[in-house]
Amino acid sequence: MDLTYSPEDRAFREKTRRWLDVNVPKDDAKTLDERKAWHRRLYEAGYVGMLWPKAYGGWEATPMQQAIVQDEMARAGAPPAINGLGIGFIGPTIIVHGTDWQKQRYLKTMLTAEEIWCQLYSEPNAGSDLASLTTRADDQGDHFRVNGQKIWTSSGPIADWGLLLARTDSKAPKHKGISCFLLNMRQPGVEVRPLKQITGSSLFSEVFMTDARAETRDLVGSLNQGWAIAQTTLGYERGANSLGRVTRYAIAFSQLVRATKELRRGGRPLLEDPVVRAKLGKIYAELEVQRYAALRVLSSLQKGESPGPASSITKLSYTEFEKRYFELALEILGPWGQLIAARDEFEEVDTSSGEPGTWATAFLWSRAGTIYSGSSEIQKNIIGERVLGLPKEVRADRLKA
Amino acid sequence: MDLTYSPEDRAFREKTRRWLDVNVPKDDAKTLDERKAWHRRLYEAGYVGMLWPKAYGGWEATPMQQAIVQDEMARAGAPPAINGLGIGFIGPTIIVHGTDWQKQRYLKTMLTAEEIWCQLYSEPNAGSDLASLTTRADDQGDHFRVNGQKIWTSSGPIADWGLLLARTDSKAPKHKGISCFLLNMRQPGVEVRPLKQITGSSLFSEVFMTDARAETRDLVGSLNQGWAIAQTTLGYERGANSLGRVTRYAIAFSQLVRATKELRRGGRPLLEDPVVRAKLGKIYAELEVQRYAALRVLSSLQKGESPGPASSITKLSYTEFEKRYFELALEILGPWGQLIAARDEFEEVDTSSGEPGTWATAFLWSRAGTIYSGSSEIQKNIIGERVLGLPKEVRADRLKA
Amino acid sequence: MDFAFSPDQQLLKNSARAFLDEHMTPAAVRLLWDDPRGESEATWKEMAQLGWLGLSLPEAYGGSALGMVESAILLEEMGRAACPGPYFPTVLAARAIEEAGSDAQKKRWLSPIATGDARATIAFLDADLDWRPDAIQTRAETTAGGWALSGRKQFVPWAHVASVLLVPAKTPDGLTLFLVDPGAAGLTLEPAQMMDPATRLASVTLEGTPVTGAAVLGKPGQAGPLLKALLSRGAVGAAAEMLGAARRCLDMAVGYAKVREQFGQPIGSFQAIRHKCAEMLLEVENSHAAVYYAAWALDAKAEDHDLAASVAKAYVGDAARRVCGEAIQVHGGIGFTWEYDLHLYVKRAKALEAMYGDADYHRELIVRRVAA
Amino acid sequence: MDFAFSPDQQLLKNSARAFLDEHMTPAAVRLLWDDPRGESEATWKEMAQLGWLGLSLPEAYGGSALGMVESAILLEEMGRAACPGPYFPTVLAARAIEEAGSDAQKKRWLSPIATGDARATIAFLDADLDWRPDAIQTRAETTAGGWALSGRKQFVPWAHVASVLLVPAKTPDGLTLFLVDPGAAGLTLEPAQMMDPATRLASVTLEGTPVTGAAVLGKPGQAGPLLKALLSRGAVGAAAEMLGAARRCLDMAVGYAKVREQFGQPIGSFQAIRHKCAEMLLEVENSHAAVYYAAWALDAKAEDHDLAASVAKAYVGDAARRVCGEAIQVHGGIGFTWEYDLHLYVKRAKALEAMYGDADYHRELIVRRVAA
Repeated sequence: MDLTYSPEDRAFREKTRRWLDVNVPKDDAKTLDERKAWHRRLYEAGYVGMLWPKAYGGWEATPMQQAIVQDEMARAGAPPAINGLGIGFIGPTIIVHGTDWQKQRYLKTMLTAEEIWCQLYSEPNAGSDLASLTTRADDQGDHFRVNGQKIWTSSGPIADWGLLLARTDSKAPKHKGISCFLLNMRQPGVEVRPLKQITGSSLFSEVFMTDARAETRDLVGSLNQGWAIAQTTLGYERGANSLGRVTRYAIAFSQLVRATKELRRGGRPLLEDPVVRAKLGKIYAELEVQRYAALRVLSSLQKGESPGPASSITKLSYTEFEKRYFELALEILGPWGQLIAARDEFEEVDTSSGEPGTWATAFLWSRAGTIYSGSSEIQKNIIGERVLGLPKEVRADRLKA
Repeated sequence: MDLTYSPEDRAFREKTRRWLDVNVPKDDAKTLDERKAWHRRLYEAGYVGMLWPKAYGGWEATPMQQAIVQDEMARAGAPPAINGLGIGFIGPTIIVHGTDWQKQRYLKTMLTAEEIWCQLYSEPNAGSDLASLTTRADDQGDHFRVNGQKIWTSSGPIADWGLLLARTDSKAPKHKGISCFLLNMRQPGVEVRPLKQITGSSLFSEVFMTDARAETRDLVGSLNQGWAIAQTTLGYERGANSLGRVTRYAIAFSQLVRATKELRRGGRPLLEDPVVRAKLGKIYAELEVQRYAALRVLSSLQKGESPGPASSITKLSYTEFEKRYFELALEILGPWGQLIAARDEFEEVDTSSGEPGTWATAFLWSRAGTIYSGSSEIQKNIIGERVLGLPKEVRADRLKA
Repeated sequence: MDFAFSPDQQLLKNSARAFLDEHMTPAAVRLLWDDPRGESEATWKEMAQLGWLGLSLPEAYGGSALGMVESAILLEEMGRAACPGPYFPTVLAARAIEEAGSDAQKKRWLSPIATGDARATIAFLDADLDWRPDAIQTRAETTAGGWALSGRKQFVPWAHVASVLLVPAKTPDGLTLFLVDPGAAGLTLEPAQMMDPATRLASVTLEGTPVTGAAVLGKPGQAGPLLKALLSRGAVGAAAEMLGAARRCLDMAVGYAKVREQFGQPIGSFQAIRHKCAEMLLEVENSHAAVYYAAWALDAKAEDHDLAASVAKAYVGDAARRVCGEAIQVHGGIGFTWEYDLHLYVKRAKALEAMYGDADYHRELIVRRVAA
Repeated sequence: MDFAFSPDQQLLKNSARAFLDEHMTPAAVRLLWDDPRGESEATWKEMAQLGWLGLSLPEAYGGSALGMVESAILLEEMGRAACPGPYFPTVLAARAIEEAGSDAQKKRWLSPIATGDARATIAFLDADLDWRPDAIQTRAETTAGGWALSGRKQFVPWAHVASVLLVPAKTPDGLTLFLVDPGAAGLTLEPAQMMDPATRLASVTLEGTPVTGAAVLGKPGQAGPLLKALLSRGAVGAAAEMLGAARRCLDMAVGYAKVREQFGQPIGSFQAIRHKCAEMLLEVENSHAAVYYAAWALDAKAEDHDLAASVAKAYVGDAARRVCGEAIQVHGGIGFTWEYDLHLYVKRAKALEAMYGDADYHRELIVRRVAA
């Protein structure tokens, strides 16, 4: 084992840092146009689509380089690229499972953020049990007629296209009647309603489809093979943001330490209180372990190994850590940690999603991680079954099937 | 609500305390004869069989009085009565379900500890799933022939009689082919082997039955009704030891505080270390809550209410607390807490079972509570289903049944 | 010994539940969240008519002279409803006036409080994060007409609607409690916007704020023990509210786990969820024991009443945090939406964790008492 | 960057596993538990032949000059076997001699250690529970022939079999490290009987124990930084052993959960058990990352090597505790019996939690480094 960064990676990091120094917008990119412009600058610099094949407009960089970019962007407080789900997940799905026509039509505009993409998977009654989804796509010859409701859609209001899972055979067993489509979001049959979270902001939307139209040429893979597509692509590019995430945690930790120097109790800064120190030490130890674990995953990705179901361990690990982290932070900060609007004397902190906020919003946001993209319970099921090889659960839907 | 002890209870406590002052043996009762003699003194003073009907030799005292006795015995460091399972559980079972002959024959000698009783329930392959037990009792006309193995039997080596659950109908559904017997332990077909625990002592035994004999007159209740008997009597007299248990925890806490005064770090007693203080405060808060909860259960028992499945909350609560307690104690004491044999300069502490030992044995023993008498997992199942009314688990044995 | 509520207590609980179920629906709470003042004058007056505001005040001032157990019953129900408003700060301040006030002060404030015509609050927190009365740095200097107060109070509950502020300050005689008019000269309120919109706190800056000699509550220099007693009471009250909020979260989680189906069965039939719910119930039941033991101990002036108050605040703070957090997890995504009501109770409990001394503060108090 | 073991490292791991599987079976461990000396001379010699004792020593003294990563690999496997013996104390002491010793001292001790003819240990702990070198109270006073040592060392690992004790003591020049013959005058060993019978500790009382001037290791007054470095190394070694013990507990729990049936299905198919096992795996995998990052950082003299050592000890101590504890719970009653082997590993991990600074100690070190 050797955890030294290679000279190439160190040089790449230097180069990236210098580029960001010069290029990160002084004022946060706020409007959609500004965000698209920033995305395009990132793309042109080689920092978007890094793992994509050059044939499709990508850069064929290494996972380590990609992680370095995310890390440096977190350090620099750079706004993220705008089309994250598209670049990280939907594009690769099209590359692997799409037709030549689909690749021609969609990939380039996705990379350049000319078109924004969202994912249309979860439904009100199909969360953990995604395969029980009921949105229907009925074959009309030249197109499919789509009816149903999706939920937890990121970037809904700005999305031009969506990757849709819908039922195309209602008589087949639940995993076998689902197909995967590329759906035009800019059509009368598609309505997007922002969904407000307990943080007060709306990062997600509900999407209502009423006689919406999915073209036959926009079917991805074969009819009724959508579940397999959704399964194989989950996990693609996992680990890319691992270093950046830890860096964001570390930035928040510095802010926490600063706060414990400013706030006082018993005539001295909180930082001198051994009980506070014990909590800070616990947070930092866990934070560092997240970093080591991220390096471990990255080094395995570098060698072309696929983390497979072990990526459930990573996801479980950092999301549960994040909950403990911000709980402890709020414990340390007392009512100061519960301010939801800034006060002059007390610093703000970003949520782990990168959204600017306060400790209170970061705390509230930390509750989302163990729910989205497969809850902690689902991750533990996967780890138990697919990593540890424990026998399958006895489950009602399996008895029926 | 009024948590004042009644004048009668206060007077009873005073009287009990005075009696114990005079009567508690100076040297720990060690031999079986000494322990039986002590039990008999307790009985004659009215401190054993307190809730039993007078008709069967009991005292018809109140649950509060019984709890006061246990509490004062813990305070005085008095050895416990010897026939605990008999008095607390098996006797009451006989009183409720037994025949007149059984009551005549067994109850008095049980109260006086002339005969010691044990419980023959768990088996190597029937732990949490007790109803899957395979020990057989085959009807031979005037008696039943018993073959099988039991495990986790307390008082095995000194027991004269055992309350046995055995299968009497192997074709019936698993809960419906079990009967309950009183089994003579002093017969050639019964072999008791002490089972050493990770604490190094042997509070439990394995019991092997090879063509052992259970008389037909010793069948409790009707044939094949044993499961119902075992279920209805579980929980009888729960709460009796609640105050005594908390008092034992509190005595250990005083010893812990004393240790933190004697051991030093950074030039000062551990007790002055705020991190140690935070742990002590956490332990003591939980310990007090155990006391309040015990009073709550007792006050309900006083009114003749049955705790029913809510007693699972009590059991889960104190056993999980005990684990946290001794983990924190060992954390505070460092290597001193891991001494398994006394050293002059460092005080011993009893385990929660009352067995004399060290912090290390108390720590190890604390791991037993969440396993015996229905593991924490089983208690949570019971609470979920019978207290909260959550839907039943989907379970393999239910599908077969 | 009886740990159960008396018939009267049960009646109070039932009527509080009924009133709040009707008047403090989640929709009503949300309206107050968005309200600049944050409380409902109509509800306040109705609470007065129900006798809640005078619940523990002497009968001479229109009160019912009931105890902390009854207060805790009300507060638990208010927590269960995430009811916004200055109820608890007001009755706690009233307690201070009753304990230490002159006849004139009592007449001036207790009757209007009982009738719902006045609101009051205590400005405990002064140094950044230190609830110990000893830590108070705000000063009062004698002037020709009385005193001049200077300092900065943090996170004062509902100061913006209070008719009178109780402000402890250091004087040459020691810590002294003053009745201060929020409109007095040199006094500035700055509202803090908190995660829980039902929690209205403000910083209060005093720059030579003048008060008369009659504004001293009790004897100069004697405020320390009174503040400690009020903090114990505050701790139990906050614990009672957290208990109510946590039980509401538990009830919602259990209710949801019964009906929400995934993989062809209700999620409550999965051990991951049912065991979580069982652990939550355990914490809620233990919290119940802690809150009402402490409330009783205060009423009975039991030897361990301050200890019990600290135990309740420390235990229930931790327990409510876990219960509310797990309730979100049991609900999954829906529990993370603004539209669903769960966060009303989650945020209410979280806000109270930090008030009247957090768990760490009370654990230290516990150790001082039991390991001297 | 490569976090995986090199082929040589993997080979070392495999051969260690094979050797310990054969020679350090649970039955063999139990024999040593009951042995008054507590270790096997034959195994010790075999370890020497395998090159384990000289693993990180310079080649000049018969060593292989490998790093902490390789040591951690061996120690993890020893933890996995709950292998009793003075291996780690000896190589840690050898490290001290290598770092600070004179040529004569190195010749005297390093070669015999590499060949298995000598054992050594360091007496870190002096004041009751304080691992900081600054806390050492044992004194050394100059005498005609050299020095006289007085004080009491606590919980010294394997002192009863050591050929030489490394004893830090205060001198007028500052903290100084001495090589002390366990048979020296005025030196008394008192064995402590620990929960983990594979952990042999003793208190060492020094009453004017005479040593010559040649017994000073390094320069007088310079022992502080060396001891700190040794503690970092000790922390990583202990973390590696705990990792091994924890992984063994996890493996046993998972294995048991696959075959043990209750209610007609393997208990591993119940979420209560499978989720516990998943959490245990998470902690074990994170512990792996923590141990080997820290070991690598020591070898690479990375800027954060002391920090990483503290992170590893703090994190793995907590993780191993949870993993081992939950392994008992997964097993139920059988896991609580002496006959079943689980407690070998549970007790080994528990013993190491307290050594070379516990989690609290290392968390404080972390904060000193990152929040100065």
